[in-house]
Amino acid sequence: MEALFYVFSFIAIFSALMVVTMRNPLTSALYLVLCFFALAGFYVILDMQFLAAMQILVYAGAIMVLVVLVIMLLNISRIKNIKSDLHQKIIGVLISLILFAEIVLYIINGAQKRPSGIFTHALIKRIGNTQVIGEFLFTGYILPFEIASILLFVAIIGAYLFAKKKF
Amino acid sequence: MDLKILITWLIPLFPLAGWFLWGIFGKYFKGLSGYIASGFVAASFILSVILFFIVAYSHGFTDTLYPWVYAGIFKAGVSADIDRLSVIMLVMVTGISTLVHVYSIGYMKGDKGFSRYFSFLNLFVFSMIMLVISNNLLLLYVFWEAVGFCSYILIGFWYERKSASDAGKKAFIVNRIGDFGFAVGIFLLFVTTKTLNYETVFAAIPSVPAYTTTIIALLLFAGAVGKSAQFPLYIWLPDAMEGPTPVSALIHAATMVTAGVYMIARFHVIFSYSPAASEVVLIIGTFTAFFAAFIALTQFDIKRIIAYSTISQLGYMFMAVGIGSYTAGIFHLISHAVFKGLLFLTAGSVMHGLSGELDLRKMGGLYSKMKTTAVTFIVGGLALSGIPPFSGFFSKDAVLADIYNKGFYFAWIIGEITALMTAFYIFRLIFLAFFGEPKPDQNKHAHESPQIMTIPMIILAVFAVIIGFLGIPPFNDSLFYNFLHTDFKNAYNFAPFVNNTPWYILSLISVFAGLLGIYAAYLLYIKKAFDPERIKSIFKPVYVLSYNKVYIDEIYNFLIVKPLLVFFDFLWKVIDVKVIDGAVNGIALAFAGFSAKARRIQNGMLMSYILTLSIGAAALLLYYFIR
Amino acid sequence: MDFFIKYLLSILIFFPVVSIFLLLPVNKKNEGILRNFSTFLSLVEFIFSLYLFIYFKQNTYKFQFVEKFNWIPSFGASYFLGIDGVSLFLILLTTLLTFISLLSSYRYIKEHVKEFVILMLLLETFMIGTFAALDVLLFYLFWEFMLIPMYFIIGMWGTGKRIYSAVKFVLYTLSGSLIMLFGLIYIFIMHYDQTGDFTFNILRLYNTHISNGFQLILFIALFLGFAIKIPLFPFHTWLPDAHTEAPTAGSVILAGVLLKFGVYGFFRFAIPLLPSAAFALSPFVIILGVIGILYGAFVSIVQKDLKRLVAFSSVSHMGFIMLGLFAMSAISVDGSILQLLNHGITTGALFLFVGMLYERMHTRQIKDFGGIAKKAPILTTFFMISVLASVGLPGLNGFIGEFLILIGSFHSYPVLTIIATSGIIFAAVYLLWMFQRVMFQDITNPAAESFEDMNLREIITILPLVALMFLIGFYPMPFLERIDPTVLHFLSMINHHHKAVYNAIKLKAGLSNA
Amino acid sequence: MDNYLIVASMIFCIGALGVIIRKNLIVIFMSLELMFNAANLGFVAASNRLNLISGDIFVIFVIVVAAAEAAIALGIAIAFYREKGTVDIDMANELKN
Repeated sequence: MEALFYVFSFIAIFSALMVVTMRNPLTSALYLVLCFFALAGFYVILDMQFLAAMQILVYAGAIMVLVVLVIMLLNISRIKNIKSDLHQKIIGVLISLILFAEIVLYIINGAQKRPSGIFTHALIKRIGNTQVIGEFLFTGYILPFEIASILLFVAIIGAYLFAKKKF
Repeated sequence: MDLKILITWLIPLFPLAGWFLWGIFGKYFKGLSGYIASGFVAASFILSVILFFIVAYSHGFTDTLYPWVYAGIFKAGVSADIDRLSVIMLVMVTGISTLVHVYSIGYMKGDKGFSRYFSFLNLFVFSMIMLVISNNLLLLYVFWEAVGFCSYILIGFWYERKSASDAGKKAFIVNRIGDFGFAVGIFLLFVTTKTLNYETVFAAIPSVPAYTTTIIALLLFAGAVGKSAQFPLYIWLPDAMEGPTPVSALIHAATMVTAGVYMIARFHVIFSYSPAASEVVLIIGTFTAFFAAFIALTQFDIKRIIAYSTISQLGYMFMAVGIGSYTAGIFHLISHAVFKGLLFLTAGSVMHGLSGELDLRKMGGLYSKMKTTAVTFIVGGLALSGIPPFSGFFSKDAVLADIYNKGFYFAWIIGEITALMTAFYIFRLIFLAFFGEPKPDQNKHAHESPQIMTIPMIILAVFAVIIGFLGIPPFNDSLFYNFLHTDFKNAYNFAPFVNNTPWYILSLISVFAGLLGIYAAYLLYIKKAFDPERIKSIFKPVYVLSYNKVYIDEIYNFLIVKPLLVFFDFLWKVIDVKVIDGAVNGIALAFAGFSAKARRIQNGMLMSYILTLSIGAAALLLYYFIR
Repeated sequence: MDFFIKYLLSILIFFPVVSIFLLLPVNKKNEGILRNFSTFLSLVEFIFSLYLFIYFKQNTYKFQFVEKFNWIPSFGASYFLGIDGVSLFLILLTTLLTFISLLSSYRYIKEHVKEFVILMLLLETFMIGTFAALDVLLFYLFWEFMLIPMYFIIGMWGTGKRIYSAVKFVLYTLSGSLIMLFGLIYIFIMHYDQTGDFTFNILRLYNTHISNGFQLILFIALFLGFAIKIPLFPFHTWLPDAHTEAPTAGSVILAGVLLKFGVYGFFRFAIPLLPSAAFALSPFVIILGVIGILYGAFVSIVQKDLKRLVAFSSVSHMGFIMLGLFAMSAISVDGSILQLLNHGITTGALFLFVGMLYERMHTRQIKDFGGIAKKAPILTTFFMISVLASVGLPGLNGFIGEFLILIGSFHSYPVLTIIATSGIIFAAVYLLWMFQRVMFQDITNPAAESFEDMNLREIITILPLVALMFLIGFYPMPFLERIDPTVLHFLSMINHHHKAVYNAIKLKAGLSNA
Repeated sequence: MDNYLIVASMIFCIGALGVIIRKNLIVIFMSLELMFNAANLGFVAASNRLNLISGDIFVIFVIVVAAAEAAIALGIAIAFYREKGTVDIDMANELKN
């Protein structure tokens, strides 16, 4: 398990870096897909197979296809020529490093919290993670769930309106 | 309602009605308005005479028409106080007004403001009547200012002329300066006595501390100085001659300007309980009498000469009331009203004949052209010079004799010198205008005025002769004295008689002074014994000083008006716009500047927003971390 | 009829709103109908308000025409209306001036007539509401609402730098009133803490006991709100701008009614709520007032713009009113309240005349006028009466108010009163000088040759104001006898409160001799 | 568990870096997705550690929001491209007056 974790971390971080640094957005998109797969791997390690499946289906399957489609739709040669400023790069790296350092320091210094829930690995394994999530989703979180559906609906209309030729 | 009360309120009602009628419907009446207005005032005059006899044979009374201002403990009604003093004033005011109204019909004929003129003249008569009969200080103050307003509007009657409207404005503002003192005096009086009613005020005055009384009296006198054109606020009166001449006769000679004297006589209790204030009245009166006569010596504008003469004669009246001889002051007031009104009307007649000419240097030999005018003018001049048996002799000598016998010798000497100068300047005017060679260019079309103007002049001339006999036997035993003296019984006798020089000795001196003045004028201007130009050059500095009216207007202008205007401009352009508004706008600008800076952050570049966002996140985490 | 009288105040407040709904269906282009109909409706409103005068019981200080309904119980706010002798006349003034300003703008307002009349009627609602409200929250609501129509009236129909002026006016007064709101709410909370009575009812708030130190702070908070509205001397700079750029009707309402709210606020709120502070600070307020009197007069003298001159003269007149109010003697407060009306009448009339001159000559510069008297005798006559009323000529309204103020203040503040009295000299200087340059002398501007005299509509506009000038000048008793009981009650109330606080302090310090 | 969080934070910071330094609208969008996913990873790891299930539920909602966001953002990108002819974010300066 440990080894798998490090493998996935390496893939995830590497592909994330590639997403950010590649000039061609299409390449970035493909690395992003790779990154999503790595994350899905993490979820599997963490006993959340359902989430892993969702990750791949929704992200890698739906969203990334959409992105790639859009990139194709646009004129790729002109998009490639968009350059970043040097000072912005320096500031960006600096800020990110500071942010990272802070978060890490925060994580390390943060007090360890005792497990408070009842859903241990064993329990989840026994019931099955899909069922657990499903039960919660359709009982306690029914209202957010419904709202999420409205959100999606709104997003569809919004996307349609934006993509229309004339407002 | 009692008959006498009805009469009392009818007297002011007539002119008030006249004001409304001519003011609103003037254009429907056309020339008729003059006759009806005169009729109204004549009705007032007749009622005044009736009231005079009622009071003379019974006693005075007070009556309240309606409560006017009641607020807290402050109470003032529209109420009248009829006593001998007020009926005498009433008869004088309405009488002269009637004559001036009649005269004006001729004088103002054809003027496009004919009915406007009579409207305001009626308003003036109304205000003056109310001023005379009011029985509290608030009402007095109201009509005190109201007559000032009428004076303002009538001086500026020919408003197209800048000089006329300037003069009107000047009169109003200078009067206001005096009224400022008057108002403060009323405040102080109210605060000390808690009332403004004459009777209660007078009852309270003896128990008021002397210095308070003095302050009150001086403040009230400030009002009189403004209204009665005494030094240093006399400057408006000469300019007021821009108005129509009958207005000068009525307002600026006979009635309004004497309101100050009347006021002091009315408040004799206050003034007599404050010898210091009375002394100030005497000093101002004496100085003004001399000063104005001095200026009058060298002027060439006939109306201005008479105006300065009025100031000078008012000085005499203030001398009289300043030494506590209230009856003498009022007597001189009445006789002066008659002969000075006469002089103005005749001067107006001269102007009328010469189509508005006022300059003495362009006149001469008018006697042959306008005999009535000349004769009546000479009667007025003799009365002014104090030659017996004309009225001025009796009244002025009553004043001067009292001054001498009460021991104010210096004032008496000044008074006699002034009498000499008075005789000189008025006869200089007479000789230059009516005698000597006619000036060819001007006198061609000189003509006598119509009868409607000459008849009032003749009536006034007759009165100028006979009214003096009320002062027989001269001095403190005359008819007039005995009639009026009862009103002043409450006065405190602060200046007792110290001499008992008989009247004829003092009168002889005055008459001599008057004759000397006339003779000097005769020598200079008829006999031409001396060349006036030579005398001019001998006394050059004095002459220049007198000719330029001692530069008082210029001094005021330079010392007060100009600096104040500069200061006000500074106040507006620097203090208001820059400092105060600047502070307000400065605060606003500070906010605007801050938000302009703040807006730089919002430069519309999404990248910088994101950058800021991340910096914020980093900082937030850092904060949690170091906390 | 009973119903009408009982709910008269509400009817007065909401009648203009109803009028707006009556006006809404009228087509925008039918300007004639809009103008006539709105003027007619405001006249009806004025006639309604006369019933207040008729049914007002004059020998009592108690609030009359009281209406009280729950409004927001959770805030302790109620719809609580009522008038006393002071607000009676202010409401009458409001309805009269609204009618007059609608009548006066037939010629001035050429565009957006519908919007204009609607805003004016809306403004009327808010103004009457402010005067009638006896609930602090209701009062504040109306108070702030007033700014909105006024902002648009200045901003839309003004001249020159109208947007600047409108924004300045709104921001200035708004910032003041926010501080004031803070003070009022603080008093409300203190009252709740003390009595447990959760109410915005001003009559009950009067009973709040506030320590002297707090009173000072709260008084300054309220002072800022009201003093800016008046405007008192250093806070006056919005006024000339707003007045100068506003259309005639706006100026009339601004000078005639809006400025009154500051004084009314002091009378109704600041002084009775915080009597000790009012007593302690009255010398300072009076000094500011007296500075305002002279300062306004001085600055008026050198003004070149007619409207600006009248605006600065307002500063001067409002100084008199503050002097009288804070001298706190029965005579002077009577005078102050009367002078409030006088100022509304007189300055309103002056602005109307300036508007008429502007309509004819399209300039407000004094130097462009001259010799108008020859062409327009009627206008000259009425203008002169108004000018003289403003000068304070006896026999007209301004004199009675000023005289009462000065004679009442003299006892407590002799020196300041004397200084204030000298203001009457300068009033004569600036107004008469202006009048001379505008109306008298010879015609210099060729445009004046075709100057038309007042027409019938304008005469009707002016006539009520001139009639009131004479009425108050010659017979002020109908006004004074209604104001007087209210003022006496006001004074006894603040003296009582002041003494109560004072005694409490003495008691604490062990100085009580009882 | 810390390791997961550190990896998550690392991905998050890389995403942030991408958002800051890149000017291509599409890449920025993808970087945002990276940040979303980093957060998801954090949720799942924490939920796993604390024996809770709410974190996992949240991930589902985040995915939903991400999907909605993707639809809108790409719509904006297309509209923007149509307007400006590019997807350079520096061209999006209409907010500047």
